[in-house]
Amino acid sequence: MKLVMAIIKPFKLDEVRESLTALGLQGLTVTEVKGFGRQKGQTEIYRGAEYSVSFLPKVKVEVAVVADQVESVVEAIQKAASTGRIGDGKIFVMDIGRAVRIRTGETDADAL
Amino acid sequence: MKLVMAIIKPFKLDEVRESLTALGLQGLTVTEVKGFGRQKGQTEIYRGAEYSVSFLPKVKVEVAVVADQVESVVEAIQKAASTGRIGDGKIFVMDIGRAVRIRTGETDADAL
Amino acid sequence: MKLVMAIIKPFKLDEVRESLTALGLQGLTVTEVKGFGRQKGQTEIYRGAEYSVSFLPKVKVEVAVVADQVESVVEAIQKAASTGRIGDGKIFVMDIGRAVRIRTGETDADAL
Amino acid sequence: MKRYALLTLGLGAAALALIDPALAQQATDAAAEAADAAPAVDAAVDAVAAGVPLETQFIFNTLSFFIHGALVMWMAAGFAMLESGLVRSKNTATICLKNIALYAVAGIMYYIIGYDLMYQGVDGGYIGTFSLFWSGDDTSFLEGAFESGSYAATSDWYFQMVFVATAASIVSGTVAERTKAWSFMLFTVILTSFIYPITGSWQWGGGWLSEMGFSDFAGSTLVHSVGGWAALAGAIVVGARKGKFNADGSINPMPGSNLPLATLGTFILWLGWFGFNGGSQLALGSAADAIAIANIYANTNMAAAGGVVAAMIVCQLFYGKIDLTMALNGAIAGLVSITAAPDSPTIGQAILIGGVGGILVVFAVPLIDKLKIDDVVGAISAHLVCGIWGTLAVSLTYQTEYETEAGETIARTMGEQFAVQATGVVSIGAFTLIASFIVWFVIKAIFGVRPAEEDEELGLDKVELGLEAYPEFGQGSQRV
Amino acid sequence: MKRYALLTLGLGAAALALIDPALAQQATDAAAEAADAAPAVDAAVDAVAAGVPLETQFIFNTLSFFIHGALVMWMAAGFAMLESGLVRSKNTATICLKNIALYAVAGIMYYIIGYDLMYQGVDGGYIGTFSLFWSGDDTSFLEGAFESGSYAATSDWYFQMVFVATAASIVSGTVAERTKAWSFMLFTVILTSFIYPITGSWQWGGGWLSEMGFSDFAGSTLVHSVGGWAALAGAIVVGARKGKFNADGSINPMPGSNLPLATLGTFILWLGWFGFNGGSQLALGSAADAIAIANIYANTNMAAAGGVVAAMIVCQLFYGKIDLTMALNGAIAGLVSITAAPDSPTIGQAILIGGVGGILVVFAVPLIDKLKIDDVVGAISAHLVCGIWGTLAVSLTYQTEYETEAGETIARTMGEQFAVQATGVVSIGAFTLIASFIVWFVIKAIFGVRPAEEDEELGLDKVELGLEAYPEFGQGSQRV
Amino acid sequence: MKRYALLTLGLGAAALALIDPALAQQATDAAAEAADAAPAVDAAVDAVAAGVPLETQFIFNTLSFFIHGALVMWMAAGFAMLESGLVRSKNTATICLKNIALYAVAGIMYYIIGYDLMYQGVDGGYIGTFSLFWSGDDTSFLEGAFESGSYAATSDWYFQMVFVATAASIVSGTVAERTKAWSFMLFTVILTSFIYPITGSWQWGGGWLSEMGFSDFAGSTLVHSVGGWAALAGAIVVGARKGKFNADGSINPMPGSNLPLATLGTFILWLGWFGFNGGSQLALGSAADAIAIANIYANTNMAAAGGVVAAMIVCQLFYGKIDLTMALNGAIAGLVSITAAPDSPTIGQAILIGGVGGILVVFAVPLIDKLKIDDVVGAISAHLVCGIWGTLAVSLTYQTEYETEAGETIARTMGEQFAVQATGVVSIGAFTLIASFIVWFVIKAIFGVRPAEEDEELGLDKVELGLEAYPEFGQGSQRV
Ligand SMILES: Nc1ncnc2c1ncn2[C@@H]1O[C@H](COP(=O)(O)OP(=O)(O)O)[C@@H](O)[C@H]1O
Ligand SMILES: Nc1ncnc2c1ncn2[C@@H]1O[C@H](COP(=O)(O)OP(=O)(O)O)[C@@H](O)[C@H]1O
Ligand SMILES: Nc1ncnc2c1ncn2[C@@H]1O[C@H](COP(=O)(O)OP(=O)(O)O)[C@@H](O)[C@H]1O
Repeated sequence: MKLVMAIIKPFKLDEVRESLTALGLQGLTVTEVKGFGRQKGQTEIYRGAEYSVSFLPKVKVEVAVVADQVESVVEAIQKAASTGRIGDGKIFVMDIGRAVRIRTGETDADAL
Repeated sequence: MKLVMAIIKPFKLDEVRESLTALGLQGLTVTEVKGFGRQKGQTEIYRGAEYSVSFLPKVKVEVAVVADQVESVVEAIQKAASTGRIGDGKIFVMDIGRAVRIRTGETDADAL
Repeated sequence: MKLVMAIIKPFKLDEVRESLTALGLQGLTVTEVKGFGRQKGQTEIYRGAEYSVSFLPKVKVEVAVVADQVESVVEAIQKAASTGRIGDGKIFVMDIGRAVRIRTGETDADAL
Repeated sequence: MKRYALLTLGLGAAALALIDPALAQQATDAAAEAADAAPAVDAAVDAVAAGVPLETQFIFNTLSFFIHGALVMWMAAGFAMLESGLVRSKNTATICLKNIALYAVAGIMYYIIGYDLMYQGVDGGYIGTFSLFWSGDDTSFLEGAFESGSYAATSDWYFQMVFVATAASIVSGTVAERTKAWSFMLFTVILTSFIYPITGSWQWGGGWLSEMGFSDFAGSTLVHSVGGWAALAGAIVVGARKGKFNADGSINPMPGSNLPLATLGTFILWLGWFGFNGGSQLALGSAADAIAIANIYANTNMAAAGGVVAAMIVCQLFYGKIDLTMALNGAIAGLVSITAAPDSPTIGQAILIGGVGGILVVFAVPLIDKLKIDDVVGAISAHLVCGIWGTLAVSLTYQTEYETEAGETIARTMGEQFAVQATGVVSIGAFTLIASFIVWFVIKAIFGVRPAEEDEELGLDKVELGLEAYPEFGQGSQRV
Repeated sequence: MKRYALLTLGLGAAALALIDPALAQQATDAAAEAADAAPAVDAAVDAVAAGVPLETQFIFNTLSFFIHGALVMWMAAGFAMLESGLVRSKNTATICLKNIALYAVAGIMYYIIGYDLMYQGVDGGYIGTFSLFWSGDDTSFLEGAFESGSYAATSDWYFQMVFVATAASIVSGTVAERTKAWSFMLFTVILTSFIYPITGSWQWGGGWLSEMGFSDFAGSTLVHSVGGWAALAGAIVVGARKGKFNADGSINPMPGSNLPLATLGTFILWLGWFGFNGGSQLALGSAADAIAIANIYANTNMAAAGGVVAAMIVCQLFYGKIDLTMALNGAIAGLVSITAAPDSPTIGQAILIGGVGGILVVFAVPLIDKLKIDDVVGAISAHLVCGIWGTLAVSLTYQTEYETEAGETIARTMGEQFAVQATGVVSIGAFTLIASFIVWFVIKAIFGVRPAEEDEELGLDKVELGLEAYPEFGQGSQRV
Repeated sequence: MKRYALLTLGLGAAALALIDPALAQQATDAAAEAADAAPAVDAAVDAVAAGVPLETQFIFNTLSFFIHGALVMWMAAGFAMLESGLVRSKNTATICLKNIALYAVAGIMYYIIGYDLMYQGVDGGYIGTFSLFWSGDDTSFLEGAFESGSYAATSDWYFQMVFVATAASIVSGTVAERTKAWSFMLFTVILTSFIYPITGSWQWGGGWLSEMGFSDFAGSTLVHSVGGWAALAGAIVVGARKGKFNADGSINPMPGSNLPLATLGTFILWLGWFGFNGGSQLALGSAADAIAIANIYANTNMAAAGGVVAAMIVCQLFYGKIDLTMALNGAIAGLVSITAAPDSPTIGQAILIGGVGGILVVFAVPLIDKLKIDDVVGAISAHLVCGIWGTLAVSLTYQTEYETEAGETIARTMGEQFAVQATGVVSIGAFTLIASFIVWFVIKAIFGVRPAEEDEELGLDKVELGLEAYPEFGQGSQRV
């Protein structure tokens, strides 16, 4: 199994979720994060003093999938999350050694 | 070493923590997340308009353990976090290549 | 590629970020977390009742790097985040099987 | 009656004259001087007999204006908090800004042009005088020439000025979260300089509606419906918030981000409304005024209470849960409903009038949603719908009088009054709606009314103000 | 004294009669007419001599009621904010709803039944008249028949009505976070229709306690303790919040989620309390009243100040830190403590009375925790404990008078007054506690008072209202 | 004039004497008694003729003090909310505590020592009487001996007491987020016991400045600048917040954590300011007073409106965005600017005076930043800078009078008035700044003023109060 972790723009979350459920995935977990990257925050003025915002709000989507779905999942996320503008984010894929569904104790592919 | 990552119901956090400390674990890290899964949020009515809540509040617990503790840790979490009702969450186990305690620079098992 | 995940004290974030950009890294992702560990929260009194705070605010920094940078990145984080006092946090290193830049579709090292 | 005393004195002097002419002359002089003094004594005693000396009346009347006016000013804070609580957090700072700015602008425009347009020389007509920079004149009062009912000129101006801000506040809530700040301010300028004063002149300025026998004590129509119509026009011209209505016609609720603030705002409005309705008695110089204001306070309160309870019960029955935001809207609905006649109903009637308002608002909110009109805070439902209801309901508890050709003064029947009330509702509604449409369209054509789609997504706070309302509490969670 | 003038005039007429009977007749007629006019002149002059014409008095008295009543209404917002700030965020919207709803319901019930039960025909007894739908009658005033101390009927009703809401607000804070909304509303109905009016009739209605010489100026006992006893019964019957008390007997604090709101609520209460205590002078028609109210404002303020400072110092000494929530409770404690006699102490005494209240509250809060009574906002400590203290402390600065068999009027000694005050505290306490227990039990038996355990875990906002107070600020962090 | 009637009566009696000595004696006695009664009748009629009976005046004056004083008390809540909204969330509870505590302490110290130091026996000098525990005396009024302008002693005390708290509130905002709570309280004690009362005595106590012809109606200088100078001294002695100024001289903004609260605070201050300026008329017993207060309300409002609009426009022009916090500061700036002479300008002038204040504050905030003075809420810019502007601007609309050696009373020229105003600004500024510096230094030397660096990092709420203002909303995000 693999954990696909994607950092995306917050307003793309709904599209990403829909594209994943379209693939038949049943679950995912979302975290609110802040990202630092090539995309620079605007220079803002607060009470007459300029400052640049270095961290921008992003959303992290984590979804565990069986290995042979990885390809299509990554593709789906990339398509759904892309705006073509800087700051669209990243997808990382990692190994999961084991998965358990807490409710039933089912493991691995059955747990997802 | 392994990273055990569990997505659980928020109100189970205390029980999970206690079951882990009972195993002698000294640390863990908790993140507030939102989960999408088989458990569906209720249909709510806000100002006369129906809508369904798709994301539910969950808590992510991450705990790094030496490989031979994984079994008992997963079991302990599963037991403590289970209510038997849908939405209890998942446990994923991943590999950690290296661990460092920032304060001392100790590494791997000593770092935990 | 590797994912370096560091749990640090919140007020060290700026120093850590600076030390990483000094190494030439272009991006990282930050999450607000709560940590449980050897560092005990103070015993507080709220409305005349004592209680101990078991979870302390921490920040999780995740940065994906090519494998041969891991060494220097871990070192940089450890140096920047250290206060020498208990609760400074941990660094974990994990494998990333694949990385994609959403905007361009570039993969792996190019995606970072 | 003092005159008799003087008469007697004169007679005494006459008696003296029979005895000693010289003495008599002195006595007569004294009596003459006493007679000179008589008018003042007279007036004084008259005043005391009439209960309240004229200058005391003047102070009471003025006091009522400034204290009640301050309470109405406080409603601006109420709208600000209610709206802050009901928008999403990414637009909270902007709505705060709009609310404080509109209150400021409304006052300035009303000073520059609005007041005279509304109150000077309307004479049964359709508009007052176009003259710049209002100024009051209290010289006669400073010289001691009081009449019953007089008050400091500025106290009245102040009281009327805070009312115009209320109308503008209503608009800001409806078009929140998607309207450019400066475009909104521009609309506020026109609303408070022209639209509100013109319709206001028809009734409170002594224009044609007031001659016709229309009755709107504190402004269910003149303030609340006017605000509501202007808001409706705005909502239509500006369009719905991105994402509010799904392609399939279903509604995507966007929950308010801070309900305790919305609750606070409602309580502030409730308190301020005592000033709004109580002060509209326009006098406190007699027991009758004091009694009227006491009744107004009680009725205002109980109509709001009726609105809350009715809205809660209807919510429970129809939706199975009690929506706090509906209960809050119920309070406002009750208040708006009683505003057209807070002095005439009994307490029981006031509860019912407010209660009907509370029911109306619970059904109006989803109805307006269904019309694909996006009213962020429910202002159209609470202020327009209940403003209409309250204005029509006047006919149930109060009928104006008119003079027949024979010179008799007789009261209208309920039906006649209803017809007059309806005339007021329709005429003011039509004028305000059309005028507002035109103004919104012109602003849209020239300056635009909406930020770019991505800017709306980001939130107006970031885009127009360059800051966040709650920068430390995380962002983005509203999207999940 | 005017009578002497008329007498002299009569004498003058008599003198005339000696000279010319006809003239004398005229003069006598005039004198008679003058005599007819005399009562009016007399009354007028008496009034002026007594300082304030009767109608002016009427306006002042009425004004005091409606302005001060509005300030007390504002306390409802204060309780709403204080409680919103001190509950956990998952129950915040519910507590907002309860607060606005209880204010509405209290007014309606007091109109339907409470007021007459409290004020009509108590005559030294234990209860007033059971009659539906209060209505006031101002006809005599509209006809100009004023007496010293008269005021618009509704103004008094309005003022008393806002008081009853205060008692209900106290209960909502104690039983927050775990009581079903409709069950709580039901208790409020009974409290405001029966319990509060009955005990109120004993003193303010002119019942047996007032005859006995009990003194409770603005309601340390009649309002605050009554609320506190009802809250205590509720806390016991409803039980503690899940998780508040650990199995080992230790306490698990559940910090309030929004302390600036709690602070705001306290400030609102502080402001409103000027109305609560000041208006309880029940008149503003004479200099003596104005002086009394001025003293009341100052003492009320300084008692609160004493409460804050004392609570802060005790916190620092005993806990090493200054707990903001205790300082806020200290302010309320000071206010409750002074409420039974805000007019009689000097400013220095007021600071001390309030200061003792501030100390009491700091110790009462953990004590009540130790009794395993879960009082979410500390209302029992602030309103009940300090209500008792304030009522007893009356005996230090004020003693009522009584008539001896010999017909002499003499003041009670401090000891006698203390005994009477204690009687009032105990009798009202016993009645309220028992009645409240019964009512809570019956509600529990028939409808239940608590949501299911998992629902309580989820938070009442989700379960009973179907929404969140702060939907965008994340959830769940309160659990870590 | 009544005297003539009595004279006539006497003459009538004289006539009688010619006829029957016995009757005459009776008549004379009656006349004498009538004459005894005369002063009362006289006074009464004088009073009625003068418009407002003396006791009615007394009530009005007292009412104005206690109602307006309550509004000023409410400003304490405004400062608390404004500051709560503009600090970072980790210091929010502490600023709440400071605000409620300083209000309490200010009142207590003003009672113990401040009032007499400010108002007793200044006689053109530099300081009043050092005597402990103020107490008022209303005996003569209770005996019915009123004069024009009299009021209950405590009502005045109450009104002055709430003013001193305002000055202290200003300081808390500037030195927020980094000053130990108890050290701040200590400074407050000295400020309210000595510094404010001493400079206050120079003008309002009838000291040397008032003799010189200085004019500061409601305290642009006496309250706001004094607070501002004390804040400036504090900001310098305490130093900037860690991280506010970068090593390279650039500024690191620390956005306020809760802007709706800051907005609410501003609205509260705006409302309270009607009490601040309106009550400073110090009387409501005549039509002239009522007119003055009405003008004050309107001008106060419009100056604030001018401040908001001016600040918004300047922000838009210079920064391209409309900073909400600047608009809020603009309102305060307008209010402070008009405070020195809210009664004399026309509405148009008031808008301009406030507007200049609004512009000043937008430029002063970054300027003070550039001076490396860390003023968390912009209090120095709003209260000190605009306080100076407002005080100097008095000379444009109002000139005091003085008596020439020849005994003529003539008004100062604008230039002369400006010089006097400048003298007041400088002398009070110098005294307050120096005194404050000394006090802050002494406190720093003895107790320290700052928490340890790591404690500041953690936030004062955790360290000094042991709690969090928003414990459930996550922490740490403010750092990213
Ligand atoms: N090396 C990295 N490790 C972890 N997260 C990263 C890394 N680089 C970028 N990110 C995340 O991806 C987001 C987008 O990256 P950015 O460089 O701004 O634009 P782009 O994705 O278009 O290259 C960042 O805000 C950050 O959250
Ligand atoms: N494939 C997945 N990847 C990541 N997280 C998941 C996945 N499936 C479920 N989750 C997480 O687990 C939670 C519970 O899953 P759900 O399907 O609702 O119930 P259950 O755990 O009983 O099967 C979800 O809310 C989500 O946070
Ligand atoms: N086994 C673990 N797994 C995951 N996170 C851990 C683990 N142990 C500690 N942490 C995280 O590291 C933080 C610091 O750990 P702690 O034991 O307090 O001090 P130190 O880092 O100095 O050993 C904790 O608050 C927690 O967030």
